[in-house]
Amino acid sequence: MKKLINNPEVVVEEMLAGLEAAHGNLVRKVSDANVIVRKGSPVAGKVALVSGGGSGHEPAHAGYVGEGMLDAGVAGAVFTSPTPDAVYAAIKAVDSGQGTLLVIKNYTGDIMNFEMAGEMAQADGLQVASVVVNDDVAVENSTWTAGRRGIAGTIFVHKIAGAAAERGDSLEEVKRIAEKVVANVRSMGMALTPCTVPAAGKPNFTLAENEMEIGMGIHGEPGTHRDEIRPAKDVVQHLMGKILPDVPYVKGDEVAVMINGLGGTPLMELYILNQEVRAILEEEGIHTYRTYVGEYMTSLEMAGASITLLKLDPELKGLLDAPANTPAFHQR
Amino acid sequence: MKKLINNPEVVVEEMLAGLEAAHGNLVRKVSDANVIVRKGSPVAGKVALVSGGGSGHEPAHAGYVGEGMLDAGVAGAVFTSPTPDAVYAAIKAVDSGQGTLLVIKNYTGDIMNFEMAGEMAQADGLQVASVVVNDDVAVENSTWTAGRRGIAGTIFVHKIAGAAAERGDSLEEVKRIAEKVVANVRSMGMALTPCTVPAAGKPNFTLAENEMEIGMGIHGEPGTHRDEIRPAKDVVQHLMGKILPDVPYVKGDEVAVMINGLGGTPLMELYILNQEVRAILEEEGIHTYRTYVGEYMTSLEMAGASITLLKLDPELKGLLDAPANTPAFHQR
Amino acid sequence: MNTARLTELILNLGQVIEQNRDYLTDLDRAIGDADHGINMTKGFRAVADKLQAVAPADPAAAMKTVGMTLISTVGGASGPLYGTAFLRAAAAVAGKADLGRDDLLTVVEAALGGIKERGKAELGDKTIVDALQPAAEAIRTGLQSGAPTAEVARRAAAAARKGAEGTKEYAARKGRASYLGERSIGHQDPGATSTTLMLEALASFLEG
Amino acid sequence: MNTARLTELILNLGQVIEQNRDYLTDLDRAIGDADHGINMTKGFRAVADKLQAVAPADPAAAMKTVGMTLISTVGGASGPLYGTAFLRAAAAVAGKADLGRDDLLTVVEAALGGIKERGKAELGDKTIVDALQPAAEAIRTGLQSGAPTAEVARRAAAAARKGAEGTKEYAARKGRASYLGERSIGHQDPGATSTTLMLEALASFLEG
Ligand SMILES: Nc1ncnc2c1ncn2[C@@H]1O[C@H](COP(=O)(O)OP(=O)(O)O)[C@@H](O)[C@H]1O
Ligand SMILES: Nc1ncnc2c1ncn2[C@@H]1O[C@H](COP(=O)(O)OP(=O)(O)O)[C@@H](O)[C@H]1O
Ligand SMILES: [Mg+2]
Ligand SMILES: [Mg+2]
Ligand SMILES: [Mg+2]
Ligand SMILES: [Mg+2]
Repeated sequence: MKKLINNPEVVVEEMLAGLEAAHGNLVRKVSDANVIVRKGSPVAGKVALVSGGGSGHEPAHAGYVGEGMLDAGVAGAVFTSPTPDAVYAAIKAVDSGQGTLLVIKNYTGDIMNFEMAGEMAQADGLQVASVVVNDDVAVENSTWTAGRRGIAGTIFVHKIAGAAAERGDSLEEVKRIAEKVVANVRSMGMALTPCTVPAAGKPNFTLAENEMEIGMGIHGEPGTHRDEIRPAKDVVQHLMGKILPDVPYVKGDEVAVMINGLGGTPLMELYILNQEVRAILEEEGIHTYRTYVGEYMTSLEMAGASITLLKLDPELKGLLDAPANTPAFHQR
Repeated sequence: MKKLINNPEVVVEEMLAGLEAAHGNLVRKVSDANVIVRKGSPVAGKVALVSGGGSGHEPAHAGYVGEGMLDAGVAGAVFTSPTPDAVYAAIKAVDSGQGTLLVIKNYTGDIMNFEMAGEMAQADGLQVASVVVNDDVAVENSTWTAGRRGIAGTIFVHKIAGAAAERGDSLEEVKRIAEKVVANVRSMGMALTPCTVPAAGKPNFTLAENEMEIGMGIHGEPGTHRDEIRPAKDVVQHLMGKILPDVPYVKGDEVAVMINGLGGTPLMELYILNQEVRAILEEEGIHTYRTYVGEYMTSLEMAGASITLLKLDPELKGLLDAPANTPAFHQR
Repeated sequence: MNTARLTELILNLGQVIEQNRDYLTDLDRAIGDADHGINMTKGFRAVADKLQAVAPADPAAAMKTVGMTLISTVGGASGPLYGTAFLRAAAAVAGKADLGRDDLLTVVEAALGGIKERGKAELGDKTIVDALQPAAEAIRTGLQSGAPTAEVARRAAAAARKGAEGTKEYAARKGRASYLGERSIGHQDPGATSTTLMLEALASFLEG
Repeated sequence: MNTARLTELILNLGQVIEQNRDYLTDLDRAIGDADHGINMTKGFRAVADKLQAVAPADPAAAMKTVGMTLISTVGGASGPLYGTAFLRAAAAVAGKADLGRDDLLTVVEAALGGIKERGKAELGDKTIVDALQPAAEAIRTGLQSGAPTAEVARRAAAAARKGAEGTKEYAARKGRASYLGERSIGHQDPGATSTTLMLEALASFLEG
């Protein structure tokens, strides 16, 4: 295992210490919990946004804490949902009396732990609502299963619901807007290499030198199938072929695009993917309103990428354009 | 070779197309040259800043083109200095009559190609000055060799000289400030894995499963020595032990810190490194004024990191704090 | 079973989990995210520390400590599930100084109820339920048959193992493995396996 | 040598470089950045296209085309160095319709002068100079000795090879390999090797 760490048992604590040291002007760590909150929290009169999940997806979620996005990011162990206590500590630290919206990625563990935390906070008389992000079209949608996973599309929920909260919208309204994003956002990813959870010490799966995994989850959950490595154009065509018909995204639509690196893929390759995505969108008559290319929701050092589309309307456009100032996401 | 590309021969062109598609609000590509310039260039009345080098170091340098940083970024083939024609095309596209400062990383190829371009531009009657960045303390400094390499410290030159140019400083003044940054910035890196130049198809060196290379160059040039992989704390101690005495950075100094990922190292690990760097700086009585953690000057998918320190004075602090708005560097 | 014996049993469960840390993690690597053994080990280590620190007053207090500790240290799916199970088990025998033969059923049924409520899984969804529900049934019939308690526990463990092994036959419909659809077939569920290991440890403990 | 023969020779040099693409790149992998063969191949491919497109009027025009093309397509260290070398060689024989025996020395010495001026390297710095300078000397003495031109070229190639192989003995003081300090000892310089390969191709061409 080739990692620049000290001890697998304390990677999350040390990471958060390093993050707080770097971004002390924007965020602070809650003592006794792996929770990063916006500096000056709770922000008076504002609905609070809390998200989180397992660690190993940096900059998600602590990197999105700050003006115009999250009030708190809760960091679980690597690839493991945080505990209810941690989420509860986050809610307590940021709730200003206007209520808190929990942004939950759709994993059994996250759902249960965040729900338990919400119950704890409600028992304290706090107002808590939640929204579940499930943008990964690689997973068959079915009421009989855990349903689709939440992946990089979550960042658009943070951005847009965050902007709504920042301008003073009510909890009900912030939740409505977050749900609108969820309804309009779809993603799919693929991986060229596995990654290694520090505490496990070995890769979470194996791929032959000429293989890639299509529909990969961000915790190394196997995808829809394996395939020989193909040119970027073919990979993008396959992923877009699954994403486009899903909402669906059609001629005349305006979208925001996110090309998300999973950790080990160079920016060069992400831009090459973006160019292919743009070509398809242009061919389909879909207008790209904004594009984000970079590492937004990673899987440790996994090589691979995901593509996210968000269908926009005037309301979402306005909120997407709003300023944000967080460790990992700046916009003016 | 596991890469999300179409064809090794056109990676740079396709990357720049994807970058322009993503950031068309900030930059545009010059036709017929692998050059990205600030939108609206040349900016009237402003000294132009031009940098560049081989590709594969993204977001360097095109990612730093925009308000408050570069006017043009020239992209050579992967790990290969751009040609004089390309640099000349960049100068011509951004020179507003106030002159151009070339920010050159100290490699034989870059020096020669940029110098030839400067001569071409001067022959056209343009004013051109240049500054050579050589921050890598891993390399012995000697007038008998090519001298030290320019690595991640270059980004601080872009930022600070860029701010000086943005506020309207003269070419002479921008050059003076750039040289001040060069005199006060030092870096050193290390690698856990090699990387593969697309056209070469195989890794540029090999490291055993338990080995790391200390003092690695950003093109895979071998470093000072190899060592068994050690805890992050020891790695940081070694690198800081080389960097600190070099300027030197001493008690009472104020510094900017950059923890730069080489491409394949997760942000989690970079934050862990930052925490170790901060601990050493605090112990030394050196105050950290600003910290940048992320991928600023990469080596394709290489796993590893570099540490950069910049000693600040009031002038440099003011310029470092100035706003910037580029594809990869935002500050307000 | 008094508080001291129960505490001993709980420490025992933790040891068995820790011995099977890599095995459980490997099962989870195939159809999940390769952490079930890591998660459970972490949780039971915290439980051992906590039990030492608090010295619970009665069996219910001991089980409540287990539940609270698992919930607050494990995270993931297994933390709230096993945590809820122990909390419910504790509630079901509140106030008792000693657990008797019939409490075995009370405790296991309460645990099963908690897991089903929290996780909304049914038999055949390829989860903990597929080991714990047959075990509960085996305990009910075993107790009715008049078999000795240790023997009943052994039958419960066997039923759990059969249930856990049976999970190989079908696709997951709950938890992370459900994303795999048909591709989860052929793999044994990690959670059903950790439940089985704990029930086997219980049987050995009662026998030994 | 007229323009047609010279063009043929240049295409020949390009083929030899291309055949040795991986070998040159591997040499550069050891002490540089693993691209010398890639860079040179790219440059000479562009040269071949360009020569076809422009049909140069005289030998100087052909060499100027090579120089300009290498400069504008190769980048790195070798682009400006070899590019300057060909530009200087062209300037040294400007206006001639045919290159004679003595022009061999004129061309090689001009090339060497251009490389030394552009790169500031001296003999023993482990660069192109370490192959090209001995070759120039061998040409001077060979021509003086009255040996046939092909034989002179063969001696120049041999001197270059000796120089290139000799680069293994000492550390680099210019170019990317100089960062390695003593660790560059034991490795043959890629640029000195590409120079040698081109001089060997020249000798074979004049012989054949
Ligand atoms: N809804 C559920 N009901 C019951 N058990 C479940 C449910 N979802 C998951 N599980 C169990 O949890 C196990 C996985 O636990 P673990 O790996 O620790 O958590 P995570 O999936 O969050 O990584 C599965 O093997 C399964 O037995
Ligand atoms: N200053 C110099 N003078 C002469 N030759 C040089 C000089 N610097 C480098 N070289 C030659 O260039 C070769 C490397 O070329 P190449 O790999 O194409 O460029 P780069 O080093 O930019 O990757 C070296 O092997 C050396 O022979
Ligand atoms: Mg997990
Ligand atoms: Mg090179
Ligand atoms: Mg798991
Ligand atoms: Mg090279």
